[in-house]
Amino acid sequence: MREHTVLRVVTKVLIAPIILFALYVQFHGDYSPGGGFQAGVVFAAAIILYALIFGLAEARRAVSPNLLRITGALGALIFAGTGVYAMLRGGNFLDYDYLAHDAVHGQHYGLLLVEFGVGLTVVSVITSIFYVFAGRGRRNDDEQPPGDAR
Amino acid sequence: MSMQWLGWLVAFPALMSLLVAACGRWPNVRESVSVATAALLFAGIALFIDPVTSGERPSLTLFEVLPGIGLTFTLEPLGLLFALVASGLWPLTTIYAAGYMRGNEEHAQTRFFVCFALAISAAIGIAFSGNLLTLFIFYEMLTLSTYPLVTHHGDVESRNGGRVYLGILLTTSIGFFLPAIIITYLITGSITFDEAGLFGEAGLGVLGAGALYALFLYGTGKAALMPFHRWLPAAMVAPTPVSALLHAVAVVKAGVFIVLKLTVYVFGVQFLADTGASELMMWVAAFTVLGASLIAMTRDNLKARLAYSTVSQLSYIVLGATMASSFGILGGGMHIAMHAFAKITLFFCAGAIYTATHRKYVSELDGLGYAMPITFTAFFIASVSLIGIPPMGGIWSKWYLMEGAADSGHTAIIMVLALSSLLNIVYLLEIPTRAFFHNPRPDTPRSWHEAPWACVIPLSITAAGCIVWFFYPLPFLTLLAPWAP
Amino acid sequence: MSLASIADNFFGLFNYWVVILLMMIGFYTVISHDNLVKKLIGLNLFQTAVFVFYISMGKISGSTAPILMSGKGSEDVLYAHPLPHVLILTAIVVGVSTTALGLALVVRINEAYGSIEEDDVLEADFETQEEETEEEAERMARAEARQERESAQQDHDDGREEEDDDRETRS
Amino acid sequence: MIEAFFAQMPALVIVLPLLAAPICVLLHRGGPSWFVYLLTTWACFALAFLLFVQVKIGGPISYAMGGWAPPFGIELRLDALNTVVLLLVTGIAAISSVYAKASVAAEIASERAYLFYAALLLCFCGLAGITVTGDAFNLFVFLEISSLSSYALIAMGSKRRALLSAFQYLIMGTIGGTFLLIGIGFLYMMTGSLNMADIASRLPAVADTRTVEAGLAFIVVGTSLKFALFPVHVWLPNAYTYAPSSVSAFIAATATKVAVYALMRFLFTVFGAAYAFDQLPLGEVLLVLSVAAMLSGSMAAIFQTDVKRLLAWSSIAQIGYIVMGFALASSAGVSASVVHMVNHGLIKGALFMAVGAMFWRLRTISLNDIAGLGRQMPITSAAFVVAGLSLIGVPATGGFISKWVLLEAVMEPGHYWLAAAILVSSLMALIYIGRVVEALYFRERPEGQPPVGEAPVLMLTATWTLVLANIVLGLYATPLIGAAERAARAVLGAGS
Repeated sequence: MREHTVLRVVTKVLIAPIILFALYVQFHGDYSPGGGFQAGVVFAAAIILYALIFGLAEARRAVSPNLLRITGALGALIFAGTGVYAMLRGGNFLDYDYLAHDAVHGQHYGLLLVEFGVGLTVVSVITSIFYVFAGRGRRNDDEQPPGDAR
Repeated sequence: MSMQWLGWLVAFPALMSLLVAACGRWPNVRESVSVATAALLFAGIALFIDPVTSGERPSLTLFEVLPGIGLTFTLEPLGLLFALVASGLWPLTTIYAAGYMRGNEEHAQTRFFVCFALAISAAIGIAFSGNLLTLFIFYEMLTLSTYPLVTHHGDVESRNGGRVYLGILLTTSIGFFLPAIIITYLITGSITFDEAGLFGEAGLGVLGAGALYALFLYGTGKAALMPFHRWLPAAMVAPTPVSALLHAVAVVKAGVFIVLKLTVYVFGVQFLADTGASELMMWVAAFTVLGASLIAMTRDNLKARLAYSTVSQLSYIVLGATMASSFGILGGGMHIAMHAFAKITLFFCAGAIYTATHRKYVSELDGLGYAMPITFTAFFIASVSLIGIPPMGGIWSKWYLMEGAADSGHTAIIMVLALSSLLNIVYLLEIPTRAFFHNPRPDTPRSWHEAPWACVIPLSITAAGCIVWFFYPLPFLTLLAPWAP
Repeated sequence: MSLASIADNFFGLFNYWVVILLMMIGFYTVISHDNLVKKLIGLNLFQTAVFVFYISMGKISGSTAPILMSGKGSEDVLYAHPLPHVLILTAIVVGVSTTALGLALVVRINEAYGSIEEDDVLEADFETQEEETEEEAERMARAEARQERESAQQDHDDGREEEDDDRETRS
Repeated sequence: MIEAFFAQMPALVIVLPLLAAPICVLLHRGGPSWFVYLLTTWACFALAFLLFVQVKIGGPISYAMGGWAPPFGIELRLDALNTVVLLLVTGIAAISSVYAKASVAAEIASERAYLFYAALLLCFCGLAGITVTGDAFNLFVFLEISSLSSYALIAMGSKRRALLSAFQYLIMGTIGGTFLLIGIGFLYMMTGSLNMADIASRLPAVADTRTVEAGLAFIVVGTSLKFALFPVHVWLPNAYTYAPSSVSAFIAATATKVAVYALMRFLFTVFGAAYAFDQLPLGEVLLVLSVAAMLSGSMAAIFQTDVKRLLAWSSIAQIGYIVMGFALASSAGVSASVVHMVNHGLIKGALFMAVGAMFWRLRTISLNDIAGLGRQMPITSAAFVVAGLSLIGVPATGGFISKWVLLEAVMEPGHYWLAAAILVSSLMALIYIGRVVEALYFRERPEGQPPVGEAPVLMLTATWTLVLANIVLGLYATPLIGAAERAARAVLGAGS
């Protein structure tokens, strides 16, 4: 679909706001509706949109599957690590009260960290799923964008 | 006498089986170890004769298997008798087995001797067991350790025989014996053997007690009560020393020993005599005595004939137990020993004949008596002992059994015993008669002679035993003194 | 019972009717369809019904979304129960994972069998299995015959030598 | 510091595998991942043991996740029942981790091995989570975590049938999980709580409503699907047959047991034995189903030619034993269930490991192909024989103890027909194990097959560890029975 100028231009314009919105949902999750899962899905949507328009190979070059594997694992580690850190500080698993000098700050830090971990993992996993499905059976001719098949 | 000895005696053959396995490459060392183990075991058990006859009941609990139920060994006269018979005949069997296995160039001899030692270990465990759980554990161990012996040849025939063997023995034990133990436990709250019996105050009616008794006796598949006797002839596919061990010493004797032990220490002779709960099984045993004798007459295969004879003779002992009288127990206990000596001689002879001539059918034995005089004389002696004619030991057990039958008022049983003796004459004495008084078959070479000395000597000793016990039955009477008049 | 009360019952509990309807459609699809993808769609529908069930459970008449209000009159606001929403968010994640895994399996089944119709797949397997069974029966008969032959000859080798231990079977 | 550590142990059992799984993904290599897996499972095993002792001495432990006190936060709750199950799960996982290395190297493509270990860790995490959690919804989540990862693990089997088996399992398992979710929803609707103890205390007020009854029905059916009770067992044989060996060994020994535990937890702790068994005829239904499972499972096992499938069918029968125990709703019955859960876990683990070792050599596991292996793989074959004897219930093995306590439990109230069913099923086990043993020892190797040697040392060690555990538990069952009786007291005391 690279030939469709309209699509290309609109996509180029849209991707940045989508990512921005994802980040907003991500980091305002502790005040307003939102959080890691939703943000992650929105962020992944941006990558998938990019892949649809510019081709899977292009997307893979921008966000490599290897990177996704690492970020996915890192996200889970951040989530669990926050909990373990709380344990090390003397609280229970995921007890954010112990993360900072006082409970309120601790809750904020904890929520931010955990949601960040969740978001990271969700982006990675959703994008990976897309890569795997879209790339299935096309390993040899990556030039063909997957969108054409639909 | 240290109690720990009991445990070591049970473990000793099993531990030595490891040594036997390790010596597998050197047959002479292996067999020496086996024989030495057997002799030591017998000596170790004999040490207990004095304390037990003077009324001691050494007991040892190793650990608790289930809460309140331990792996317990308790030595009492019946168990000691059985242990002595089993361990006393083992060295002879081992010597014989060495001769037989080499004479026939059997394969996997090491496995054979290892399983042999394990089987003896299990038999001693049964003899010493202090409660039903221990008994059951060693009972199954005996079944499993003899299974590879039965299927020793590994061909289709022995596989089928082994299937029947394992199938019947495990089916009866798991299907009947185990529930019987648990029912006993639920009713009485105990499964420890007790001289007074367990059911004294349980208020079990004649029907309930009779059903439970039947469950126990049929659960003891090794006692070969009809209709669960099929495994015994099926196990005849085994090499002859195995048959000797199985059918004269360890396996079947374990079965009938358990019947005696259950009668005395679980139900109590007095309880059975009062309720008459064992009557049904007495008639089953009587039927087995006659039925098996009749089948034995139709068998031409020598080992099969002996097998059915064993089925019949075992039921003598069951009869002794079920008639619920002291004399019956005495006779049954005596018969464990007497039948062991007689039947092991018969099997030794059958094996010796096979080793020397490769003949296994009765009809082929015509005129062989002159080629193998010792073997067939021993066969004759053992047969006479089984029939119960003086001067052979077999008369004692039959005497006491008949006395027990009279004592408990079952005159019909006396008739059964007498009739069975007549049948014994027909099917056992036919063999020496053919050997000595018929003309040899034309295809019999003149060069045939006795089997190797390792086969002949043991069978001579056991045959001599049959005569000795007629003149000197004192050891058995001392052991069985609690039931003697 | 008057018609009005029946209608009231029906429409008053309409969310449950929706749930039951959706659930049964999904369940029926799972059971009746051969196509593996359709089965997954049915499964999704089935799960969605439960999601609806949970969410409708948290609804309180006249309530608003459970977002903390500030300012005038905020203390009178009636919020919907947020907990079922949170729960079902988790269940949705589970559902998404299930669907993704299921679809991945379907893709690989398609590659392995060339079909995503359950009947075709089973048939393909049944054929290979039947062949295997026949082959095995034949081999078993041969082995039995050989063994009987051998046991007739009565030759048994004692103690086979140690086998070559290093044989690598990795494919 | 030590006390702080002790206080954190309940969470650590879940957190360690949860941390280890992403680490495996980061490592990206099979070998190091295996090492992580090994360390994690053994650490969890040690933790489970400490927890077991702690509960035995000090009574139930409650742990508030995130510091939110129950009933509002997620509570991890350990009592005499789930510490036993936890010990079983972690123990089997620890031993199968020793086993896994060689088996995975042979069956899983090396570039995917790290994912395999990550999935295995997640599955383990899920199973441990189900066991320790005291929160109904949390239980559902962990159940789905373990199920999802086991679908993936089964799909990694080497035959293409593995894919379809995993798919069928996925459909059935998801339906089961969703049923459970509905059931929990009903309970939540009526009580407004998700904490099991809290639900239990609020239920009596609303127990007579149809909603609660429906909730019970959904939960029973849902968990039954997960542990393959008789009429809903069809997914199990294929799943176990085509899964990689180490997965079959691990899942067969633990997953169904944990699902049974979940049902027991709901029936006894949440609903209470009096409600589930006296007011509703659930006991009778479960008894009939368990008898049907025992007989049909054993019967089907007799006619299998694939040894793994044979063992899978036997699992269905053995689940019948476990269900029968707690369906009696008596103290003896529940403790018999727990005893058999542990023993069957050990037995099936050992059997599947032995079979897996044969598969490792032969790449196939039908009765014909393993013929004559008794001489060529003597150690593996002996392990199979001993574990098989235990399955039959021969004395001096764990299986015998199971049968003993179960028979005692069914005969106590006079259910002799149940005792008969147990015995018949045991004798059927004799037949199907006998078929395998005969093939191993009394048949010659198929023509044209090269001789094979023993399996690697690590596999044999793991297999024999389980076999020896079986024998030890058969000879010295007092501690296990004591633990099971404490468990029965714990759940029955809380429920009635």
